[in-house]
Amino acid sequence: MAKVLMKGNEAMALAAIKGGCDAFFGYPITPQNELPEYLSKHMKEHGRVFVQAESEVAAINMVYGAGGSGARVLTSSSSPGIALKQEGISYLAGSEVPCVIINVMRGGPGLGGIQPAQSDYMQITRGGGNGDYHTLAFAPENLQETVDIIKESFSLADEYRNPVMIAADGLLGQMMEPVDMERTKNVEEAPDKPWAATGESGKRGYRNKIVSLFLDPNDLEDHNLKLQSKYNRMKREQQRYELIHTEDCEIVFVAYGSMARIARSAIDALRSQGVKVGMIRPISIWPFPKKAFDNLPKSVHTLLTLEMSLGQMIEDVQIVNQGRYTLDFFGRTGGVVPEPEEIVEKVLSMKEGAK
Amino acid sequence: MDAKTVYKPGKGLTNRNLSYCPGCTHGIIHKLVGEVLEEKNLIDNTIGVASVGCSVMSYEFFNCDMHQAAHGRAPAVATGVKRVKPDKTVFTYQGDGDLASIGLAEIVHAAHRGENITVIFVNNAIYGMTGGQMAPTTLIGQKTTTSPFGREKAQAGEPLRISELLATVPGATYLERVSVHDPKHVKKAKKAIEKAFDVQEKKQGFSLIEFISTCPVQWGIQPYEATRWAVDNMIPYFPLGVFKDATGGEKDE
Amino acid sequence: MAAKGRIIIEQDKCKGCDLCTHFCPVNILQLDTSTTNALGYTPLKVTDPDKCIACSFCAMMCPDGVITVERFSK
Amino acid sequence: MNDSERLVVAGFGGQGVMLMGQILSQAATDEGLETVWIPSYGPESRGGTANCFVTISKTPINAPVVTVSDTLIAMNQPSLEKFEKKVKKGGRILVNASLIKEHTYREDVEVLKIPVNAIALELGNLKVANMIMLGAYIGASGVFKPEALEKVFAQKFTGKKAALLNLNKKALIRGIKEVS
Repeated sequence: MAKVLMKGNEAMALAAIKGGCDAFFGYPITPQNELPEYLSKHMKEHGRVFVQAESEVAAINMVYGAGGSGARVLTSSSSPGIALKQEGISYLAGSEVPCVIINVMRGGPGLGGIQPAQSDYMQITRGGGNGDYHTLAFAPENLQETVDIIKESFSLADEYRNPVMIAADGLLGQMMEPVDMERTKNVEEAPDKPWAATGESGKRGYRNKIVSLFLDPNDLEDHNLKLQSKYNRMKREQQRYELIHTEDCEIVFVAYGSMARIARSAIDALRSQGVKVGMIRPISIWPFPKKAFDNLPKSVHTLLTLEMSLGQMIEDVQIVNQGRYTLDFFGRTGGVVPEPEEIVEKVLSMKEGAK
Repeated sequence: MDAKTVYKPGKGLTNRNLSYCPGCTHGIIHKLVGEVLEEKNLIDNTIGVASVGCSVMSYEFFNCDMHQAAHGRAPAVATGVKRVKPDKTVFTYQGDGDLASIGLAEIVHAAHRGENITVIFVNNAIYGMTGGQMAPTTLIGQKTTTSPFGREKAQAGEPLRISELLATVPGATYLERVSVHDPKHVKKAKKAIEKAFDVQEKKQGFSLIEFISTCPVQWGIQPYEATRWAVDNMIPYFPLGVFKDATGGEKDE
Repeated sequence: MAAKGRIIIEQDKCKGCDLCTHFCPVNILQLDTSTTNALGYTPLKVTDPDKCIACSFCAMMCPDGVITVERFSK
Repeated sequence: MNDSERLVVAGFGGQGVMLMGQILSQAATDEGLETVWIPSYGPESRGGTANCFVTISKTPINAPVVTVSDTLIAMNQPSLEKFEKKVKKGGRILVNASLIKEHTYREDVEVLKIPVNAIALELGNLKVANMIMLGAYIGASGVFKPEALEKVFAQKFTGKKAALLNLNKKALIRGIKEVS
């Protein structure tokens, strides 16, 4: 199918429509504004729901309502807005309501800035809400991958009855890049949802309740254990990553999203100078792709984690490393987008130091 | 023949260039607030709270100590400030997305408690900073980037009249809606600001002045024509005037 | 007819928004399209200073506080 | 064009700098090339500095933001000063000579000075200054033939803007002539 030049935020919105999204609830925040703007125009054409809520807190609770009543729902925001949604996300996970949340990350903390960043990794992968819960979280590095993952995310949310977060950033949201909107198949029918509060208790013969309250601690523990088994299933089934030039390298980058894309230029530059570097690129950041670290070649001695933050994913790298390799880090934060040349310099200084 | 200065930028504002688009009446409102604070010589003992929107940068423009609050939370921040600094002058400066949308609970409860603060509420019927989205005060039929076919009552309800709404809240002491679309109305608007800061000075409770304001760039209308658009379209729906004046008796502590 | 006063324009703070020119009762304000100022805008200029009545309308309507008004005393 | 072209297009808000980049990326897309267009998105809507990065490549594009550029198009003085140092040796700088008067340029880059504002006024509409510069760029770089851009114009200048189509085509051709 021919590629179309689209703005990231608009491509994400169209991908959601093609992924079967029935309803969108959002609120303005830079740098994701074009996403709700696109949907305010095009959801109507498909006879679907668009609401600009009064706030991000209201929007995530509208998602909770619509999702709990069986619709495939989407909300999008950026870092401070996603922070406001954390209670709602905990409710969605706790009552197993499927939904998709697109986070176009920007510099923090607080109001922070509007340029791209990855400093919400902990909030995304550890969860900013209360309780033992997880959301699936994917971090695409270019627009095509973003579109394909968003289309798939509605089915994944339904399959696991769980929120799915797409960790994008301002670069992905604001850039334009040709994308093939039909590379993966569109989602037509939603699976039936016998659990949903659809208002048919009479016909159905039993009542459905979307609830996260369990006053008896033993019931709440049982519920948590049931959720835990689902999360373990996610860990088994949804570890996604890409290995780049890891077959013969000494230093392996670990980077995701836009930082991984920038690091590719550094890999080319270093390899042209005979410096053997490769990269593990997590595509799922929850579950963290442990498998990617298992059979690296003997030549590897160092894992260099690269982030657009001051080091958050590096803690997951430390966990899976179990002392096997030396660890090092390079990061820029606050919305500063690093240049490939900075990564090259870091690697060369590491090799210098090693001598 | 010597010359006497009759009008010049005062000490109420810093000398930073305003970050607003050409012809945006945020600038006029900033000047009026600065002039009143200077003339009532409150400026050096004032704590202002900037909100999130085009006027987020106002913490660089008002020539006094400032807070920069999260989106919609300025009235809560101002409550915290005023409760621990009761003898300081405390004001918030908020747009319609900040106050009437995400911050509606905060403004209603600040009024409800009768907080002794002054709120400068700028209503330009659109989200400016984020690129022209529909706001709670966007008019029926008004096209924005999230109401591309024009605001429809069935989809998004009718615009919210904040001054009238807060007038039903017992704790609100002084509420007036003004405009700055010509010199006559600018003078009236300045008087309204003076009255609001009087109410605060006399500890008579919560005061809010709502300003009909323009947004040339996101409305897509030249600055002067934008003032006319505001007069012809906004003021009929958001009538000017005093909506609450409970300054009769002294407010008991 | 001698001017009652004059205005001083901070050329490089003007954003060429053209608001003031619509409120000058004696119509002596115009944007100077022959030049652009440091900000890249076409700044304000007074076309006929002698007619100025120092009413301050222009200064009141200026969103960027670019205009200072002086009144001559006899 | 060698296998990739990295471009910085810079000026101030309102000069149509972003549109110039988008038109180039659209032309690249139409020819099945890889391309990325990245805006510098700042809070000022009008008057602030505006620039975009455009990469056009036969092979997949890695780092999307242009750090070292093959070409810089500077529509005003501040953008020339901001991005001049990042042009590669042997690169190319096109400047809007109407707004950029005296400047000491680097020795190791090709500099093309085109008074696009003046020419645009000659053609009757200052707004097409950017299209004249676009013409100069494709004339100097050979990245696209005029027809490729005219095809994009036809998609972009429709409805209310349809009247501008011919004027923009004229501006494009005039830009090419300025450098040939």
